[in-house]
Amino acid sequence: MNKLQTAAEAIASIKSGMTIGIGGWGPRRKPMALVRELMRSDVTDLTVVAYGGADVGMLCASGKVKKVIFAFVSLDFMPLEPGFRVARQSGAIEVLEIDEGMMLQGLRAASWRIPFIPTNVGLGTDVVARNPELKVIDSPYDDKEWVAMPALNMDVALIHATRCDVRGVCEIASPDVYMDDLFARAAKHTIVSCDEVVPTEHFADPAVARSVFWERCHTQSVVHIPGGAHPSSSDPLYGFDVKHFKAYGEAVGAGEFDAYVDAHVRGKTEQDYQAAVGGLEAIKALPLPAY
Amino acid sequence: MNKLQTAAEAIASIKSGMTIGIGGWGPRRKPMALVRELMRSDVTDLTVVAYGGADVGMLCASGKVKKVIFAFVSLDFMPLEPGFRVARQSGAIEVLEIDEGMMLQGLRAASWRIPFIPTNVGLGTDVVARNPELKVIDSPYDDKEWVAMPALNMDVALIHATRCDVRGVCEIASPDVYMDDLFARAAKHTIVSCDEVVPTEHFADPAVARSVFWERCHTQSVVHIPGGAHPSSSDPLYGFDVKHFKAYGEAVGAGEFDAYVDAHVRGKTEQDYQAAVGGLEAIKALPLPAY
Amino acid sequence: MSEVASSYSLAELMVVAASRVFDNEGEVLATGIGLLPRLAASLAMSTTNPDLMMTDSQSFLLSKPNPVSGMKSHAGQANETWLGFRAVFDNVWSGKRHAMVGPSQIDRFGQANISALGGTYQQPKVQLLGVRGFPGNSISHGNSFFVPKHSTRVFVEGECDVVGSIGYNPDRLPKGYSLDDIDVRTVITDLCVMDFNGPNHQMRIVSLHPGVTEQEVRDNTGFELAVVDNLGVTPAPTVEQLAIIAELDPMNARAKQLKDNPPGERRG
Amino acid sequence: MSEVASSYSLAELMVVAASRVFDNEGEVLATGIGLLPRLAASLAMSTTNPDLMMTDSQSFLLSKPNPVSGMKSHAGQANETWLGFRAVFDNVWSGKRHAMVGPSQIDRFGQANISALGGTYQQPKVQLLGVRGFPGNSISHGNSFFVPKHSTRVFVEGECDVVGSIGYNPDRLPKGYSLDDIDVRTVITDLCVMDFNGPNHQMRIVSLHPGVTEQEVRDNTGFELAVVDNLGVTPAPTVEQLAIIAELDPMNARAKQLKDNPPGERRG
Repeated sequence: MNKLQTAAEAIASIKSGMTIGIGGWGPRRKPMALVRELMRSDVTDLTVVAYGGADVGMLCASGKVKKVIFAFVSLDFMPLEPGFRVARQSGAIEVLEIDEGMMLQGLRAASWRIPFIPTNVGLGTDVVARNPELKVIDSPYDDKEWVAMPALNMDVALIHATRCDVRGVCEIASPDVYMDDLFARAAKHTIVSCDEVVPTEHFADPAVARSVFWERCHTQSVVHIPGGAHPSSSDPLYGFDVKHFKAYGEAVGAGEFDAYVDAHVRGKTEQDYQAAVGGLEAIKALPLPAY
Repeated sequence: MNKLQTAAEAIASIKSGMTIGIGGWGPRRKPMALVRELMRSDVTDLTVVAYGGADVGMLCASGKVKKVIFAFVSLDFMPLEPGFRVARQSGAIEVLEIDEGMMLQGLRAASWRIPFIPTNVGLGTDVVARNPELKVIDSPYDDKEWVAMPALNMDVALIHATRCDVRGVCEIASPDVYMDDLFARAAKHTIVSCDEVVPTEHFADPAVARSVFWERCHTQSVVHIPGGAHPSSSDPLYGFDVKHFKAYGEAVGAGEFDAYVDAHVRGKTEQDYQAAVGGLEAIKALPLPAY
Repeated sequence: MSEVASSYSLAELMVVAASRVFDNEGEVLATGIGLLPRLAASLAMSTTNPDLMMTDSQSFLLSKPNPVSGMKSHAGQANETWLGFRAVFDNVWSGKRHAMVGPSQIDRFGQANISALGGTYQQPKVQLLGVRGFPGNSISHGNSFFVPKHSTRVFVEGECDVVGSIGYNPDRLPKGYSLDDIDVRTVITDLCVMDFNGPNHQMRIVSLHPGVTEQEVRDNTGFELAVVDNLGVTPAPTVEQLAIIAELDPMNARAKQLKDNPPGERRG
Repeated sequence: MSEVASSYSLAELMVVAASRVFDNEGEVLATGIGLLPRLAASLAMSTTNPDLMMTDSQSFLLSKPNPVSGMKSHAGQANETWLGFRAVFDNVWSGKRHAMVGPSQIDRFGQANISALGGTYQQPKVQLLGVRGFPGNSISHGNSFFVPKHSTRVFVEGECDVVGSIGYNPDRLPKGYSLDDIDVRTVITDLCVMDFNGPNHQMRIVSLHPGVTEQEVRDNTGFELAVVDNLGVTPAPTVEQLAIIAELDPMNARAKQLKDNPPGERRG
């Protein structure tokens, strides 16, 4: 089965009102080219589940989002994500704000097709107090109360991988897969963008096969976009683009997100985008951050 | 902190009536030298949690076991584990018989300090019907019933690793860690036998550090026993000993387990044991199975 | 289409019949427990359904099935994805799997047993393996059965001594489930092919192996069976299928799986 | 014991005071969020508690802490165990961790906020990060706070605008819990060291930094504080501690963390 598609073909599977999950973490390994394609579409009213960065911020700022399920939206070196911040402060979006680990359990529950996983995380905090959709239950085995963290089921997941074959085998060569495998398993339909398309034989090396974290049956669409995580990172191939994130932040801060979109997204191809940010070679030259 | 101990020192932490978990799977990477040390002790009334092989069989046959929590006890190429079979057929042991995946969730629940994980596994089968200690609950999010698979909390876990440092950093070089990390996390006290003790610098290579599946804080005791998994395998160092397993099976079948124990365990050191099975070089020469 | 083989063993007939359960499965993990079921899954992946997924019976999914005999080492195999034992359960619970297993007992509900026989639950007469993954498989994904010796010992009159997998038993149906949520597929035996598409999910004869009579099947089954309209004969392997089977089993281990390796055509 | 340093910055005093929270922790993951807390954890691991565990802020536990400044690459660091973000939660829930974080608000119950300020929950005046891992950290393991600017904006009069971490608030105590199950440890600010060991877990001044008065602390705190018996001065760093700090922070990034990098001794 050949699952190779263009970004536009792949994103056409996303309909208004759907729940979408986005892999990566903050400014790291986000499927930003897919996000840009989604910004170009006429889809609205999305519920977005993510360890959020500019993916969430830009979708919010573009008016695509009805609700965000999040523990944070942050670019780390820029702690406050500009697009998300503006959307929240305008009261434009609903939220389900949960702990990072609760999100992990919600993804696991969805991937295992179970309704919830009990946790004490959230008890005593506004996570439970402000979100009546999170139920608190008794356990048949003790006398405590537990939050029943619900499955974060989703219609579509967007993920950026290092390398894929056309059948949907996906290698995450980065030191951390984050929760991407769980997004892939939790979604009915998973779209993976990747920096490189490789022949199946690439995975025969056991060390490479160990960096494949979900079976190909959980990947429905493969989109080949070298540099497609930009401005986020795709470790080990390139780091995130601090300058670009800052420019995006300044645009939003000045009320000029629309100008950013006009310059980078609206009516532009991914090639236009990459040309505007210095070209693929410039992206590949972005250094990996060291902490 | 130097956690290096002899097998006898390590096993002294196990008391009668405790619940112990044993890592590995069937005939693979079982901490058999630690099991032999436990057979030499005067400990009784153990509850044993394992993906069982000869570890469970020999402890049952030695009268150490009150209850077995299991999905199977098998040596794969010898589907029926002899010691366990005799114990079950004599009615000598209590059981909690669960699905392999339920055991996984029970280990996860224990490692996460939560009371249970819901699952539909076991519904409609004798796993639920014959084990009233497994509670069936309602979900606050749907109208189905769910088995609340309880946490498999344990006092002590026994694990066999490929390589450790004296601080308890443990490398599993085998292609599968099985559930060993979960046993280590689920137990209050974890004893790890290993084929090799290495300096901490051994783990600096990221590829090696990725084969370390739990933090050293979850390892309390490190026991250096080259060949210590015999007669089970320690992939990639050596395969399991088909001939030895068969001889053990024949001894049990002939009602002569006591003779096996006299020849290999009782009053014997691990050096005696290894000499009796052909020496460490013979163990290291056991081929890895290919399927 | 390749031409029908003129001569083939019963084991080969059963493998080909068993391989058909995977034809229209799409991209699922095909797990055959035992040499013949594994050969069946391998045949399907090599012919009718290249989208199938299979493991090395250890830790990796393979893009090309390993031979079922003559393997000296796993080095050089066509790994494609790490799938250690814990990851298999992620797959099971996703439903993207079809397992073919060989239970010791199967009852009229399609419930199965590999746990223990006779005696009491506390003290069985014969301890077998334990329930293993049967409960999870049976409630999560499609399951087929492979029975090398069709007899009333396997197809028992009452319920299984230990019910390890959920079937079409209304008395055991969990709250919130209907019988249609259960997915027991096909049964391949040395006599016939059956499924559970009779009235009210009754077990049903779908085809008889060459030379086998309906009565012979009934005599060796502990409960009533439905029969498909226009009951036919299980299709013989093609020359091409036999060639691929021989490639997948170069040491002819399949010849040792059934007692005396009977021919596929038992007539005359 | 090394001799006391004659000159040191306030940042260095705070780092040394903060490092003490890890002294008797045994083998736990020490997580300092922000440069000075991370430096504090690194100092403890390099001196009083070599059993501590620390990460590279990415994917690995290290057997030796990385420098907090001047890192050009993670190549060659002293990895010891993979600890990707998901594995951190395994650690958190095991309780084998002590985190030191810098909340935007802390209230008299030790509840903390990094989520949002002002307005309503639906429309906050200032959106911050979100609760991140605060709920899980606070109910799972010991937590300390690091506050670079002690003020009534941080130590708020009422409850936090968004309560992100559980504290000693009887009205929010979950069923089956007692206040003693909560473990908020030490608060390090630019004025003093505090804990929650006052009557009924009241926040309590433990030591004042050199030149700081008790009244100054009270004036900058939105609620009543208890005071330890025999209130003393926060111990100054030793020469050895300063040397190790300098080694762990070769680019002197610590000098840029507090406005104008004030000296540790504010007397005179």
